[in-house]
Amino acid sequence: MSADTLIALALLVPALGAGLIALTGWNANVREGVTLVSAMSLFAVVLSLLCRVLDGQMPATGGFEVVQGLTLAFAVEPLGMLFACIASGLWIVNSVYSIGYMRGNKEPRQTPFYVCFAIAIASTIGIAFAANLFTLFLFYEILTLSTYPLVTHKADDDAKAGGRVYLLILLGTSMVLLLPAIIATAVIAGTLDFTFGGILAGKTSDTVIAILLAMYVFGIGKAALMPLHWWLPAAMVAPTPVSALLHAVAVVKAGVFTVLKVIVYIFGVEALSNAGNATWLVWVAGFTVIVASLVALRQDNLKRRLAYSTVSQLSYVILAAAILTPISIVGAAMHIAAHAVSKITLFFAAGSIYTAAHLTEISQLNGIGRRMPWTMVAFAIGALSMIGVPPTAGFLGKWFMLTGAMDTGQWLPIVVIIASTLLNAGYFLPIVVQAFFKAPGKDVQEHAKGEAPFPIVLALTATAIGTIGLFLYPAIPMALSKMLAGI
Amino acid sequence: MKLDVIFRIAAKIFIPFMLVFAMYVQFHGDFGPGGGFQAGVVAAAMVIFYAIIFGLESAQKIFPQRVVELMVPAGVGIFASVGIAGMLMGENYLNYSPLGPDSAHGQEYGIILVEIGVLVTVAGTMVAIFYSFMGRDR
Amino acid sequence: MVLLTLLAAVTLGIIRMRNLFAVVILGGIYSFLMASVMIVLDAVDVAMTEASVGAGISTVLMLGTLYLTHAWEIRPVHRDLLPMFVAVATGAALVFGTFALPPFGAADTPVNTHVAPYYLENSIPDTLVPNVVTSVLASYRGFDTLGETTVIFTAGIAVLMLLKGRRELKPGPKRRRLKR
Amino acid sequence: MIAANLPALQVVVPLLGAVICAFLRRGAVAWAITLVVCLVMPAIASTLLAQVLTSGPISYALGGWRPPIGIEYRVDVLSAFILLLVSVIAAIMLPYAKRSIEQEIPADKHTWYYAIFLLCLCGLLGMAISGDAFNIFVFMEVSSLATYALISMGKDRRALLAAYQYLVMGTIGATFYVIGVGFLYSMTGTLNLADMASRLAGIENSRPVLAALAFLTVGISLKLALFPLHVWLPNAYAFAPSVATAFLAATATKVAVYLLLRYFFTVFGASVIFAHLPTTEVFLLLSVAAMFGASIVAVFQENVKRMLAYSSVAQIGYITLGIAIANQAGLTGGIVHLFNHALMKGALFLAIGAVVYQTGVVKISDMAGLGKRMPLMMGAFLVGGLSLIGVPGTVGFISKWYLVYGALEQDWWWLAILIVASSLISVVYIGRVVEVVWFRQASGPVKRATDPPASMLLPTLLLAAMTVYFGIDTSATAGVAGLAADWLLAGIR
Amino acid sequence: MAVIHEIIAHYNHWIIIFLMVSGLYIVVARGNMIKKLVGLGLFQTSVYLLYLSPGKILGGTPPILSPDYSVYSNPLPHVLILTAIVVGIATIAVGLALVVRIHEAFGTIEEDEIFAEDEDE
Repeated sequence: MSADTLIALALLVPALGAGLIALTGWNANVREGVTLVSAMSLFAVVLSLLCRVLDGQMPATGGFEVVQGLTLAFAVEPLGMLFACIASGLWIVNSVYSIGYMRGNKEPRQTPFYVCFAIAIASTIGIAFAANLFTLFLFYEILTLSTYPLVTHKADDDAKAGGRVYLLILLGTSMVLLLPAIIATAVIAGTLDFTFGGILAGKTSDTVIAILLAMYVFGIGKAALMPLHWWLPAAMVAPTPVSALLHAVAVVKAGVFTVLKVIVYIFGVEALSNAGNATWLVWVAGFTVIVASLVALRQDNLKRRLAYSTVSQLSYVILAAAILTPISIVGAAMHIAAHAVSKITLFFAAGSIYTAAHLTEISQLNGIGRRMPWTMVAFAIGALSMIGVPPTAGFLGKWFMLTGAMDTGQWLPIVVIIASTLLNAGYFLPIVVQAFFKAPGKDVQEHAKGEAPFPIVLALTATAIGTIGLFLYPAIPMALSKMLAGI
Repeated sequence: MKLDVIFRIAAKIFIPFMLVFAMYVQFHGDFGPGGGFQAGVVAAAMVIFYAIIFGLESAQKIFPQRVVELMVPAGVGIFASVGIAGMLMGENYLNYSPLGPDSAHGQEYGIILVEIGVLVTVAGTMVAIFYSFMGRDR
Repeated sequence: MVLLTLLAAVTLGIIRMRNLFAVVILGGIYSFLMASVMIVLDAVDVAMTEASVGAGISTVLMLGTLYLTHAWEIRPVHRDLLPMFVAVATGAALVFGTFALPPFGAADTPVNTHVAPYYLENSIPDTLVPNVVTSVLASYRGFDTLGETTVIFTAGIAVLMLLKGRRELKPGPKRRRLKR
Repeated sequence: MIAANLPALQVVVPLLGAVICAFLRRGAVAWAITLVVCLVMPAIASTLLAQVLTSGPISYALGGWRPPIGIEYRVDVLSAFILLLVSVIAAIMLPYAKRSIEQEIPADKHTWYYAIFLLCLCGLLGMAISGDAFNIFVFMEVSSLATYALISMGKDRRALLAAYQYLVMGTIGATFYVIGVGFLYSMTGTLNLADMASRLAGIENSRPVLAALAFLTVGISLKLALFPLHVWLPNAYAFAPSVATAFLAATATKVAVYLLLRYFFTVFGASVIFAHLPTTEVFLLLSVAAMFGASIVAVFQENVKRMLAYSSVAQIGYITLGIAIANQAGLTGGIVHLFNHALMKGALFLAIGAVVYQTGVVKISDMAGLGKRMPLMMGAFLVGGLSLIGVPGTVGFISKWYLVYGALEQDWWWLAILIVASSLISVVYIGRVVEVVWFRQASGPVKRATDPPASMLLPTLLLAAMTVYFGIDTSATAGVAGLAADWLLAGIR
Repeated sequence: MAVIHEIIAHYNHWIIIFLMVSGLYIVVARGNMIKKLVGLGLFQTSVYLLYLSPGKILGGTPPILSPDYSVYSNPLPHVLILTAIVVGIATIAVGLALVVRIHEAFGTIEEDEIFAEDEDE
């Protein structure tokens, strides 16, 4: 099959899936069957693209010009490939999980849920394969809008409130900062295509570059850089599979992915590091990492703690990118992958606890490890990966970041990474400890009857294994990341 | 509305004159002041005069509502179709030249026809408006 | 000039009066004066129309309306600055513009030298109509007249649509009368 | 022979249609006639546009009297674009009109209503195609009177009030226009716009001409509801019958904008307008004020039609902003937004009209649960709303792209930010409706509501579809708009 | 002195402008709908003079051609104003019809009262 058709398929499969799901809504089994099938076929398509990319090709489609200098085009480059693999792979797992979760909690309005989910995946693929900023922006907005119904799934007042914050911050930042930044880029550079080494390099003054960089990193609200992070905790009202989608599969990943892409392909690592006006970004990212961790430390609601940990983990990626050395870029890319698998494991675990025992607060979890061994073991693995302990995926990303920072002798990132690692340990390990080594509290004794439904356990086991597997066999993501960094 | 005899007599004498005057204004418009519009107003004034003195009903017996209502579009119809006629004869819209033996006469006839159109619409509209105001119960 | 002064006086009267009958009658008088001014300006057709329409039809309609509504205007209770501002601003703009216009009555102004002469010279040969106003109205600018007739048509239909048939709207609820 | 007279036919056909309708008695027949006319219009308009694009502007001498002696019809890229816009919208609205008029207008007045509708169309087209200052005034009055009538037939008694207020303000506007034309006439002695432009050369800055400019601008701005001269608009749109609202919102103000462009760029010449006068500053100020002021007011509206009306005022702000930016991109944005806004507002108002038709509900709070009951109509509404917000993939984004691009080309960063920021407010008021419509349980009349019959469904969906389609493939819209912009800017030396 | 001379010279302009402005003033300032329409009428009518006066040629005669005259006033403004008058009366008629309906619907033709009423609603 030609590259065009493959890319087109990658976009169409989930889109068509959404349509079919909507049509088959009358029968739950058929509907979820369709979901799984489309998820798997998408993964297949992505894999076949992956082979080509690993062969060093760069599959791309012809563009369709919307307006003068504004084309709708797709091209598969390493980072996008990595992102697509993560998204499509996790979609399968997440679908399995959702089936268990949605049925287990007898959620209403399941059909719209699956439809929007599929659309969100489609737009994620669109983001991953976008060949220029406009295409990326288009799918970025579609992603925001298609996840809004998911966030407000419960449709009660909290959900609506959360949804408002979600929509206003994401749309707001993207409209007020990102869009002008894009248009300004078009005005200055005359093009919007992602080209290695950047398109703004040498086109304008350093101050303008600095302004643009700020508009980009803050305009991409999905990256949840402080102070624009609070849509993420607000979105915690959503059901757990959605949280997984937001935190691991699509949304926040799309954010950091975009930041990474902008830095690599619009500004150009070289240009930025020479101009040297990205240092403030290191500070902001570092600040976010530390503060978010501190906040996480003080959350008793499990999902909220996870949310803040996400905020800090995302800023790792931006931090790594801001170090502006090829090796740290590799670290950033690796961390996207690592964080995806481990964070989804954690959320699956949290959701599993909620489904099986209806417990949401950490203080209630004493001794739950005995009742739900699979879940908590998986949780432990995810936690370790978050902290960055081998043999888990989290270690790789941090390692490359550190080496990158060492090479350039930037002390700040080093301090930040070490400090935050301690903090991570500080807010994850206690949960594991109390889950396994404390006597079951009364909540657990009353509610926790046993493991969650099978699909849930299956899903979180898979991701937990993935977390370790990624550490043991990092070949493919490494290859992609290195291509990205150009080493 | 009851008014005494003198008025009625006066009206009976006046109204024909108004009609004549209207016609004069209409067709003398080419040579002296006046034209379709003014004529239409005078004609309408005649009807209004009649209606005020002899009452709305009797006025509507002579100039029925429906007829008046049809006059309103009729005039515009005449005007517009005169234009179409010119167009059908291969000239631009509203060019009357082909309507007559030579261009100048064509123009003259065209003007007369058009003025009639104006007369019809104006008279009709004015009377119709007056009727609707009068017909409105307080 | 005298006429113009009279006009001004009448206008003042209209502004001051609050008996609407008087206002309407003054309006009629105004139109008659205006018509005579127009005769002075050689605009006989216009004068004729203004007399028949302004003094005739519109007065009748106004009276008819008064007959259907009531004839006293309450004292305006609010907004005095805005109208003054609007009026003054407009007046200023007019003064600004008007006073630089070509002198009154001159024959060599663009108005009297550019298009008009053509009509005066060619009305007879083109259309055999000595009354140039008529020929311009019906032929040279015939389309304007078609449009004008259409306006009448539109107004006729509009009024018919508004006033024909029974009233379907009942008067509003008890409302608080403002002091007269 | 037909081909040669297309410009005249463009205006005369609806006129004759109105005459026929006025003769008729059965509403259905009148509707059929109107439908035929409205289907012919786009054909003529598109042919004209094609001719203009291939062989340059068309000049048509009415009555065969060469301009400036006679009246000239002049079709250039811009006017052809406007003609097409108006006639297409009318054609789309008409199938929809039948049922909603049957419901909202007493049966014995249908024929007249259609006649008035055609007259309004005739007036708008006449304004757009005429090349003669006074002729434009006459047709402006035709369309205005028709508009007053269209509005006054609303069910709510406040429709009468709205019509009256519009009549007063509209007439003031028209009279201002006449004054302006009067000044120009007494300085140039001609009424033909092209001739006027050439004879104005050298006296652009004389006092009467400047006064004329002032009066024309104010007069036309009244018609196009430029903030703060918009006070007539919200009530008029809120209480008029649904079809009238949709049609006027989509077309009437647009033609007025066209007039403004016409006078600014082709009669006075951009150099006069923008070089010596504070036009740019004034229009920037008013446009931004409209974008924010009106949008914020819209947020607090309970009546959804009113809300959309205020958002129209804000959107007009975008259009005039394009005029103020006055470079290729900005002007293109303004002109293309004429079309785009017509599409989205048409869709929005038609969707609401359907809601009114099915449930009689106009309050946002009463619309709870409609999302389930009338999925298609609310879908169309959503698309329109997203386009108002300017989400990429809808026409709204295209307009905004050009406007911001133009602003940045002028190095007006602040303006770029303002443009995008103002669109956030529309997120708020559209979001309000969305939340009520989808996240609340249906109650009252909404419970039994369903999507309307096809004759109302299809036009709405068509507009919604166009809103998306022309957001992706802009070769037609933005292409022509770009040409028009080039042609207008050719005046700047 | 010069000022006075100026004023005298432009006497008719002053009057015309006064007429227009006062008409406009009535429209904007007054709450009574009929009065507003009267004002509208004044406003429009006074504009006619703005057109007619430039067309007047001193010593000219009405533009009805005949052998015994040579100088005629400009016919074009007359035509325009004829049209304008017609448009004016049409507008007034529609306005009055609206006023009648408003009076039936609201029981008053005073804007102030109607607005006061709408606030109650």
